[in-house]
Amino acid sequence: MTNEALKIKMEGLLPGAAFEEGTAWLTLQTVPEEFKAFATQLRSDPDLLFDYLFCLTAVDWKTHFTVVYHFSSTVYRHTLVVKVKLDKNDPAIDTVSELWRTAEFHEREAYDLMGISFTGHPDMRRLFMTADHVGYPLRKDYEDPVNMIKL
Amino acid sequence: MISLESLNRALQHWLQSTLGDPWAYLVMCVLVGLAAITLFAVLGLALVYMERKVAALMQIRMGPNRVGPKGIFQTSADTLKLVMKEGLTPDGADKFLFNFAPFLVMIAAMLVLAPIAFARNFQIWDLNIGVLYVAAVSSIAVIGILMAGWSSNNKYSLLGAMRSAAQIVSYELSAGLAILSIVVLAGSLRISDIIASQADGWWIIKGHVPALIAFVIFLIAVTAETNRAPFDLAEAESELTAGFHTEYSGMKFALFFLAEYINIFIGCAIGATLFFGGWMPFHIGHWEAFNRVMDYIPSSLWFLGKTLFLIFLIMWFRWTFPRLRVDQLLNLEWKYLLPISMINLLFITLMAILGWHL
Amino acid sequence: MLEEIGTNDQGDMIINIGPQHPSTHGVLHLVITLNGETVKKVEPHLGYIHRSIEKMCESLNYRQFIYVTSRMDYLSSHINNHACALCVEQGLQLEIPSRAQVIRVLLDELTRIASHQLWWGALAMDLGAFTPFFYAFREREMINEIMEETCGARLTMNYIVPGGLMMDVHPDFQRKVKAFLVQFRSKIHEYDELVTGNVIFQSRTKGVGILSKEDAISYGCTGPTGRGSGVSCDIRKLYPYEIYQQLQFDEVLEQGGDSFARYKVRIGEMIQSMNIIEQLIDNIPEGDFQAKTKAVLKLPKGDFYSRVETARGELGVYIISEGGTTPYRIKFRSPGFSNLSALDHMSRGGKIGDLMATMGTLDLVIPDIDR
Amino acid sequence: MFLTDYIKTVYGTLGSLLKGMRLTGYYFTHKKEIITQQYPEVRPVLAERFKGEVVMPHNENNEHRCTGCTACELACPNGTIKIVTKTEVNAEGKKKKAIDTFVYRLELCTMCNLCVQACPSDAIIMANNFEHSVYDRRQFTKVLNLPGSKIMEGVE
Repeated sequence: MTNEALKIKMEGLLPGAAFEEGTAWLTLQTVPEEFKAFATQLRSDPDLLFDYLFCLTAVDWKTHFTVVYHFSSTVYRHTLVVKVKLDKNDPAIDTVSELWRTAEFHEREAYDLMGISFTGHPDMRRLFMTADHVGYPLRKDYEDPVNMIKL
Repeated sequence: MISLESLNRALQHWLQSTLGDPWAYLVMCVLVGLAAITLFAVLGLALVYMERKVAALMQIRMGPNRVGPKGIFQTSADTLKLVMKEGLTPDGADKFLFNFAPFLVMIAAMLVLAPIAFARNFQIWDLNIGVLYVAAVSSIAVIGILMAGWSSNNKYSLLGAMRSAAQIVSYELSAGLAILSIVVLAGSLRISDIIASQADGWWIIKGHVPALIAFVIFLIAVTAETNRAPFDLAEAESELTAGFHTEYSGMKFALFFLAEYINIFIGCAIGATLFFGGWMPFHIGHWEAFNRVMDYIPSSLWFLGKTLFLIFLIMWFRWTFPRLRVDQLLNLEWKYLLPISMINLLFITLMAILGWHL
Repeated sequence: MLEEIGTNDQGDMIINIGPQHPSTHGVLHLVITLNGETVKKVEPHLGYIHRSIEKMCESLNYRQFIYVTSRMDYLSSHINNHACALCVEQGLQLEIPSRAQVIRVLLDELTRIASHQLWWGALAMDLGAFTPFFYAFREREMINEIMEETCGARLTMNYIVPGGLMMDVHPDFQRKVKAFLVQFRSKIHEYDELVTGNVIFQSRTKGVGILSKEDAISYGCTGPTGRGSGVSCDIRKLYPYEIYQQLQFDEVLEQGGDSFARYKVRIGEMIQSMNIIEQLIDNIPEGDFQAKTKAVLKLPKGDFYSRVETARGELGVYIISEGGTTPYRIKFRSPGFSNLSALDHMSRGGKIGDLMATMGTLDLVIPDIDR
Repeated sequence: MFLTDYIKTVYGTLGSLLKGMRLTGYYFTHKKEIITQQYPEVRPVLAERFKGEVVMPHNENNEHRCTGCTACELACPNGTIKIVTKTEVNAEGKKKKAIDTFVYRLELCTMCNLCVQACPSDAIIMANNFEHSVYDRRQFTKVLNLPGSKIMEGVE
């Protein structure tokens, strides 16, 4: 599916979505409440079949967080980027680990480094840091005077 | 001509004439013990050096070449290092068993030395069930390995020990059957008789294809019984770090290491005795002239040469093959080696009855 | 993890494999639950070599951050650098001289061969055969020497800069690469004799660590791991970058999904990489090796994503720029991370030895996973 | 048939194993294939581009080419280089900036070559020396300009 066709399809699926302009891949923004149902559709809709989640990451925008999902389909070879805006103080979103198994690790990574909690994740623990670590290293306001060397 | 046999006889004679019967006997015992220990030490060093050189050459490397000419003192230097290391005993270990296990393995290896004929009439104890004795005593070593694995209080060690037990117990069978096939041909369990029966040609040649099959099975079984690659599951370093001797260090580790090489030597010596005639020179039927020429080479050299050749084969295996998995190891024994060696034994018995062998 | 040592309530043994273990190749820590010899569960504990490269890159400018990525997947460091440079060039909309493109691809493929050679030796070592390691390193050394001559380093090359290459190739480059091809083609039969054809090796890898096609996609397995399960996921074919579009090569696919299939994919890839090199080595175009760039690079505001095929699979570089000289956020989608997540699924029900074979054929590089 | 399959398996197994043994046996008997380099006795031949450490070449008059522009310091990702400048009065009485010390911390250096690339006057180059081990880590902090050295004539 081309980006245009994908965009029309997406407008049908998610009427409130905002699209970003000037990106190579169709990029849309949504809210966490609508995301889970939307993701399920992406995975199962026979015209879409986004079966390959190749990147999942989170960005700290100081005022809020976004979780960025890069979906691709191994059948149709189209790509979609979904950005979900999360609250600064309580960043939480539904897990997609049962739809894409790879999300299990990627979500743990995002939890560990960004502090985003994925509700419904089977094993929400820190992945890289020790269990008693305080703070989330990839956040912009993270300070660690011992391990971070400022040049 | 100076040979081990004449030296031995001269020494015995001199002792008897100077000390009298019981004392001479006692001194002889002490001397034999000392000789055995010296042999162990020298063999251990030499075989480790040989292993390292063989491995290096197969791996397009040079191997040890810094300590002494061509690195021949490398293993001595390593031993020195091991002696000086602290022998740690883990906190949760069963102290007595943990410290006793390496000695048990070593004692078992030493006991098997008794019936081996190193040269013509040069044997510690030529007992009438020599081969049976070897098969029986060599399995004591597995108790030591089990002890080491259990008492270390380490799960890697335990897994290694369990693997080792399963492996040695099952490979005992095909090794026994392979030995038995030669016993059937020779008609005796006494080692000197078996060697004497090969005066007109070794069993590997006289016994045709069945003897060859028995030899291959014996070699595989010996490799497995000595825990060598490709059957080194008990210490499989990529799976169990070091298996049953994970927790050992210093001299106790060295004893395990030494025992492994002594076991290889003994296994190969038995193989050489059964299939290649031990110290018996290469004789062909009734070619008297040829046989006489062969007799000029000392019998001890014949024995050593054959044993080293077999050891080399086992080393060659180690540096070529990947390791088997534990279930494949048992499959190999129970589905392939055991049935083949049983049928093979049947053939050999038939051959012995009908007198088809040369 | 002291509380996890011991046995669980079902009486299963729990063993820590790693972080110091001969076959975890680095500092991977696996907590495995064993029932006898049978693996019931594998749980990776990561982070022993986590340096937070993503955070480091946020304070480095677009020229500087490339060198850090060499330290991610150190066996295909050149390809990592390539991915980063591609992402920056995408943002700057730079046109790369064709000479630079060809040389980049050539070195990519050499790196891929070197990485697969090391993997081959290490896999054999995991399975208990020591000798192949040395044979693999003999040919790998030739690649390393080529790299040393051209890039000045053997492992962490840092040869790529945004806009092209840091310097031109060494005059001896073509001759040496050709010599390597001749040597490697004459020695590749040893790989078959010593390992591929060996019965013990085959029985250790066939039917071991099976990953179905659906699972491979779901777990995001790429590279030889994905292709061993029949997933067509070669970025060089699907989303060609640089000059891969014009090259003749096959995507090596195996349907087995077991360790042996993954093994065969990698062996096939080495041959395909040699084909690519052979097509290019005599056709390096003349010209500049570097495009003209500004002294200070500034990416426009926006998101940039580049994907390349490293020796382990798909490497994604995701740069979010706020228009400054440093990335606002950078994310490396590393292939090993996704491949590792499938390890638990693949090794359940196998023996400990199978776990080693599976881990070996996943070709894990721990800094790539931990980043 | 079962029996023929069985025999075939045994035969094939032995064949494949012997193939491997032939290869290792070949290398065992061919000493010329050995690739070991006897390192301390036989020095490795390093490529001229090999990045071992950053050095500042001086000519026979103890002159270097560094103007103290700090381009390398800015280019370095790790803060390896620290340049301390001083003001010098030259023969014509003009004040001029020059380097006092060029501090190079080898333990931080990743040999990325960015400083050499950044240098406008080719004052620093990568040297081939790779044997960096010392007993005291303070020795890793090096001053690259020799004592009493001056900037070369004509380098701006």
